[in-house]
Amino acid sequence: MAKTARPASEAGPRPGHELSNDRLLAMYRVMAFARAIDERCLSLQRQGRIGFYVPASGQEAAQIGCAAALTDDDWLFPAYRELGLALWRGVTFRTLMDQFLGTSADRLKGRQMPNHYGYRERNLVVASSPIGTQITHAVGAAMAMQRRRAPQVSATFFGDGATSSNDFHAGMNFAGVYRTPTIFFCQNNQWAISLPRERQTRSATLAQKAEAYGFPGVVVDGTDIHAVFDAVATARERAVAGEGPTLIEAQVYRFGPHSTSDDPHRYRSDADLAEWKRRDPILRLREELQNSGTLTETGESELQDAIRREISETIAAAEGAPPIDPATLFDDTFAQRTPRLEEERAEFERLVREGVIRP
Amino acid sequence: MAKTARPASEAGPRPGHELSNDRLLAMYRVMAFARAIDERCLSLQRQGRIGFYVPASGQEAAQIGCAAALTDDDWLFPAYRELGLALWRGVTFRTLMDQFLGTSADRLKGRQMPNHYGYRERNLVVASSPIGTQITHAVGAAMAMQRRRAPQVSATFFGDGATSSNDFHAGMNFAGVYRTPTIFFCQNNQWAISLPRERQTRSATLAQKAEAYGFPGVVVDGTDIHAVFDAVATARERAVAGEGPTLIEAQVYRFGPHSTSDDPHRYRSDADLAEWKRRDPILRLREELQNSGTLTETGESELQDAIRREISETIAAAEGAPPIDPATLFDDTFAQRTPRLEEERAEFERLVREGVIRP
Amino acid sequence: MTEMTLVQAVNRGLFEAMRQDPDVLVLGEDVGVDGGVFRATDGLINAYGAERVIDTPLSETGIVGTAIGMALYGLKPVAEIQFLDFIYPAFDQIVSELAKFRFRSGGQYPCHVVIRAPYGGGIKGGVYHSQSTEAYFCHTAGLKVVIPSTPADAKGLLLTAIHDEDPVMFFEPKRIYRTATGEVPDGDHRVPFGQARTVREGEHVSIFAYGAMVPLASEAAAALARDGISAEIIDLRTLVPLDEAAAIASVEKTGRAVVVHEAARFCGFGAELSAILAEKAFYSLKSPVLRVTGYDTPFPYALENVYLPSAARIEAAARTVVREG
Amino acid sequence: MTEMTLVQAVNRGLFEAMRQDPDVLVLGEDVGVDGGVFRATDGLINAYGAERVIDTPLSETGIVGTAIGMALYGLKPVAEIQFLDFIYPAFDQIVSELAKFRFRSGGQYPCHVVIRAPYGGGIKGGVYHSQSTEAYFCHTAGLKVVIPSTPADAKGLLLTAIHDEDPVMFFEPKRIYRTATGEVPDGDHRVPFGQARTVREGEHVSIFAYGAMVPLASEAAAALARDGISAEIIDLRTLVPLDEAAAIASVEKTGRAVVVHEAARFCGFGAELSAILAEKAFYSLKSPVLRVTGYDTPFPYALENVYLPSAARIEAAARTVVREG
Ligand SMILES: Cc1ncc(C[n+]2csc(CCOP(=O)(O)OP(=O)(O)O)c2C)c(N)n1
Ligand SMILES: Cc1ncc(C[n+]2csc(CCOP(=O)(O)OP(=O)(O)O)c2C)c(N)n1
Ligand SMILES: [Mg+2]
Ligand SMILES: [Mg+2]
Repeated sequence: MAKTARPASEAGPRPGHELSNDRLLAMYRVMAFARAIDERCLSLQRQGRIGFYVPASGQEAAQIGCAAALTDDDWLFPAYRELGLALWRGVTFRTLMDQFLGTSADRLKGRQMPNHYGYRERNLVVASSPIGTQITHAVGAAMAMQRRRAPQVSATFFGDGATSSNDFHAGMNFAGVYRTPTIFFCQNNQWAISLPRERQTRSATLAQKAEAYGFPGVVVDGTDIHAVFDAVATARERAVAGEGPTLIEAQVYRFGPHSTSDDPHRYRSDADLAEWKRRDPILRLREELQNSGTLTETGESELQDAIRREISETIAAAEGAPPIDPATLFDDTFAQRTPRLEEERAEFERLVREGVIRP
Repeated sequence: MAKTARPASEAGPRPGHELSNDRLLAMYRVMAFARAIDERCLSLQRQGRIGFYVPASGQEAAQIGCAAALTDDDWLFPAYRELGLALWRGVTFRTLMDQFLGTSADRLKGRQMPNHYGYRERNLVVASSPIGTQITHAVGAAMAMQRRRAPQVSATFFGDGATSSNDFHAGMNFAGVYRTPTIFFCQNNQWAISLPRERQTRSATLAQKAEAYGFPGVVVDGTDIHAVFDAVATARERAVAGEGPTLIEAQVYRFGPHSTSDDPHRYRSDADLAEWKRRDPILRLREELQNSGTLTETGESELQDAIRREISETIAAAEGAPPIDPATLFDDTFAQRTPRLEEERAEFERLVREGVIRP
Repeated sequence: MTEMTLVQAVNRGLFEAMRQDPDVLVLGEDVGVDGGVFRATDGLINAYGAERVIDTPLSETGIVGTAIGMALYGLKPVAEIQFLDFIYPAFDQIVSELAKFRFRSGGQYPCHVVIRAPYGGGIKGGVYHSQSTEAYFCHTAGLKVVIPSTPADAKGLLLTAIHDEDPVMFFEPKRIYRTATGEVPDGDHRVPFGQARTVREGEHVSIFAYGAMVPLASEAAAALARDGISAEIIDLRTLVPLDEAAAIASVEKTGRAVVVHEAARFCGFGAELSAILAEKAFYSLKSPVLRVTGYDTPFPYALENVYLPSAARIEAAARTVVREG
Repeated sequence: MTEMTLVQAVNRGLFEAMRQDPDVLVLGEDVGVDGGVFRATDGLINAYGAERVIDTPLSETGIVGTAIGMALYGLKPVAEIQFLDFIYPAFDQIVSELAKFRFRSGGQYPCHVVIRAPYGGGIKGGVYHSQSTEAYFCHTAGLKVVIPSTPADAKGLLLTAIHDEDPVMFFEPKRIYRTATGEVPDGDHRVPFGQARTVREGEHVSIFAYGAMVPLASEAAAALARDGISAEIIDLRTLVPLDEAAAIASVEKTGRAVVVHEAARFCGFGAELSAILAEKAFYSLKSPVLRVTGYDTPFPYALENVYLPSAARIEAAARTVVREG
């Protein structure tokens, strides 16, 4: 059945896709940073210091392996669980904390829940909550790249659940028809909240869904950063050569809850989790780096210390930012406030003056 | 690529799926009737006697071959181009003419454009215009059949264009997940208005799209009534045996315009049409029946005469039906009129009394 | 009678309906094993099995489309949409199919699907976990639209919805899922559609609300009472069919009206109620009809308390209409 | 100036925009080789090629979703939806994405897509080729909603839409595609948003209309004039942003208002306008605000003339408000 879904790197990476130890160490640093941010933010949420959080633990190799195989000019269309992408693209933790807190320092002006961010200058498009909607956007952007003859690709990120969405179907189909330079990067973390992968769809793999749209789909071990990098680099080469899109299914496991609103014990066993944790992508890469002598015990503990320090300092600084100016609510619905919005803004200001609203 | 899409009847029909000459003759009669209705209705529309028409010419073997392989208890979820199904299920031409005219005799109370009909006692669900929406309905009905342990199947009918719809994706996926007794019958007539099949999607066949949902898809020559019957009978057997859904792609050609609003000369060549007309399903079956001695020259001309007579008489009778009572507009939005609808009905009646509205 | 929260009352209503009629079934994302992300379907799968409590793939198109198919066949599906904000992939099925099946078939195909969805703000849900777009559905002929504000109504209206012959959109104010508590009749409790509930009688101003705005309106009324302003609070409960008679009668008595909802103001439900009053209670109105609503922006995260109507805003509007005429 | 029909004016507007700016492109079903089922895009593909005039697969989700992606990147896509009735597969993209991109990103991502769709009844299109659901879009913060009623406005508003910075829903009254004719300025003609057009000045009653209802309102005004009733006709042209000032000023002058649209009445656009008047022109109103609209049923086939507002119905309503106050 899964004809088109061949393992990406049975025989090691394709020529030119090997990762040097330095490169791997850089990737490892970002992965470790991502993991530490996740852990701290889950506890910030429990303490009520941020309102919500979506952890990405378990998916670091997939995200960072993928991001590293792209150029900074490539446009990324993420969902809400893509911490690794943001960090690899150079978004600082401070910028993210500002978003999580929704203060006046937030580039998104406090408009969205934590984890739903995006930064134009990083070519990281702002995420939304509805599942799958970013997929067609990525295809449209790729059509625009074709029109502009730009040597870029678009990459879109989504989960196993999102393969059931309308936009997956439409986006894959348009990409096939117009042979767009698009990478469909599906992180199959085995769960869509409580629904296990095998009840999301009857197909043996998610990658084989590409068959329906006339382009290749590949399965890759998403805990193996080499395999991910190789698959994405290959897909990117095809895309820029005008050979069209690729669907990549990176098989991973969501280590944490779906979000801080979720209790995974209601629907899944610890046994599965333990099984997958033995393939923790961070442990795998650390072991490799230690074996090659690239990372020493000291190096590792210095790294962890530095990360811990940076996180603590950043949180403290971000928490000091002043709250957002409430009158900004009336901006950005349109480029210019309409008369109606001017009137509502004036109404709001009058209510503040009268003491009715105490923002 | 098109692994799952094997020709349905390379080696003739499967055992038990052979069609007797009597059966074939009965099918031929309905096909000929359908073709004659199409031709007459196109001219009624040109004369302004009906408002609109959607011809099905070229698709008769697909529709009637399929309907004949199902039982009358099976539920059909058609689109707007399924004349053959209605006739095979015993809907009279009179009933259809009443719908085309939207008179007081119309079972649908003049609510819909011509060709958008359905009749509960025939298990032929009422069609709508939005492309693809009936597909998920068929799957839901099949889930209900499973729940009731009913030995029925649902069959849904749609075009090549509809494979791009949201409901195709959702319906196919749910059918795969719940292994519903559903037959997805795609009449690939090569065109979605002006868009040719090969620009609708990049997949080599439409049937191979079933791969994405983990169940079989088959391609069948939709001008060969034996092949269609065999494929559908096989799919039905699988469905009632609990083996789940099948996607059937019947390859046909739309001989006429998309509808009476369409001018196919703007987008397609007569050469293609001529090519396909050599495989006209009605000519193919007539030749076969003549070769086997089942249909004589006289038999054929008597049949055509009878059809012509019936059509003319029915049109005359139907055109005599009184117009619809305008106050019925306020019925069937809900089971009972709400106070708001009572008020609007009263408003309407007042306007009639005052001579403002002359319905 | 049992004391419970609003979400528990929804849960009890579902249990009761499934007990009453084997044709009732529940489907949606995470409604089975997980019991629903708000626990509204908690326990159902253990009681009634996976054939009647169906965890679906992530497709609202599929949820509503298949529910319609089930209903056409004769079952009584109750579909859950996880948040009202995520109903739009099913919008085509709802407005083109569900709402129009009976009409377009000349009455041959009733289509009694109930669609439940938590809606509204006040839970720090930001743009996509807070919206109130009931007006879209109210404007769609063929849909009934129901919004309870108390546990007893939640159960009673839900049971009426499930046994109704028409499609019903059943929107649950998630903000008060756990804060609204009250006595709920056991067993087959039903609250009829089309009858508003007078929460509090009053003389000087009528305040119309539904869902999570009802407790805020009551809070405002209490404050107004301290200054001798007597506000009548009407909980509309069913927006379609609407109890226009109750609305008009109230304004005929008080002469003043304030309409409250969380949704954006422009073309919101409040516009309809205001228009009804401007047409049918015109000669009773002593002052302009005011609307206290969300603003005409998307729903914000950090500033949700600025966006949402508050008791103070309702109170201020009531004072204005009383002062003006 | 050239005399042409409304649909020709749309076509001329598209030609002009594509000539002006290589970033403008058109996409939709049958818009290329076929020139659009109403011929609105006729000839564009010959002039500008298949890369800028894109025939798409049958997926409104895909059309709008990819148009958004193009716009984010910097192009100016003009998407055609073949009939407004078929926009719902794209509704999630429109309300969740298109309308909210700028807001949710804190202004980082403008999203200037124009969505064109023929709308309305009067062509014997039945349930699914006749609907007017502009209210859904008007209620969605972040969308501009534009409806021309003359050829000159069709071209002028379309060019403004294509060069606007915000998403614009551009609804074309297909019933008058070929019957509305008039002089249209050549070249870069633009009509600003947010300015209603006074079709006819009057003293006794204000009639508000848009799209295909404008000629009917004018017909009604002519009949009223014969009886000495002077009606002012306001063509709203852009529903969002709405020229409230013009509406209020007119009613301050006439003291009476009739609002006309084809859409169902309940929670239709007329409710908003009526509510605005009930709030902001309250003291000027001499009689109730009446709405002349489609009924609260799905759109019918055989009975479309019963369903649709007629000049006679508008006239009757105007006489009522004049008689009453
Ligand atoms: C259209 C829509 N329906 C429902 C939801 C609620 N929801 C949020 S995340 C989620 C599961 C997503 O699963 P998957 O695509 O596998 O991504 P993951 O969260 O596992 O990364 C659901 C159902 C939503 N956000 N959007
Ligand atoms: C959702 C939707 N979009 C657009 C249309 C307009 N339309 C009517 S038929 C059609 C083409 C359908 O093609 P196909 O599915 O191949 O069926 P066929 O007409 O060829 O039988 C289109 C685009 C529609 N009815 N519904
Ligand atoms: Mg997942
Ligand atoms: Mg076709």
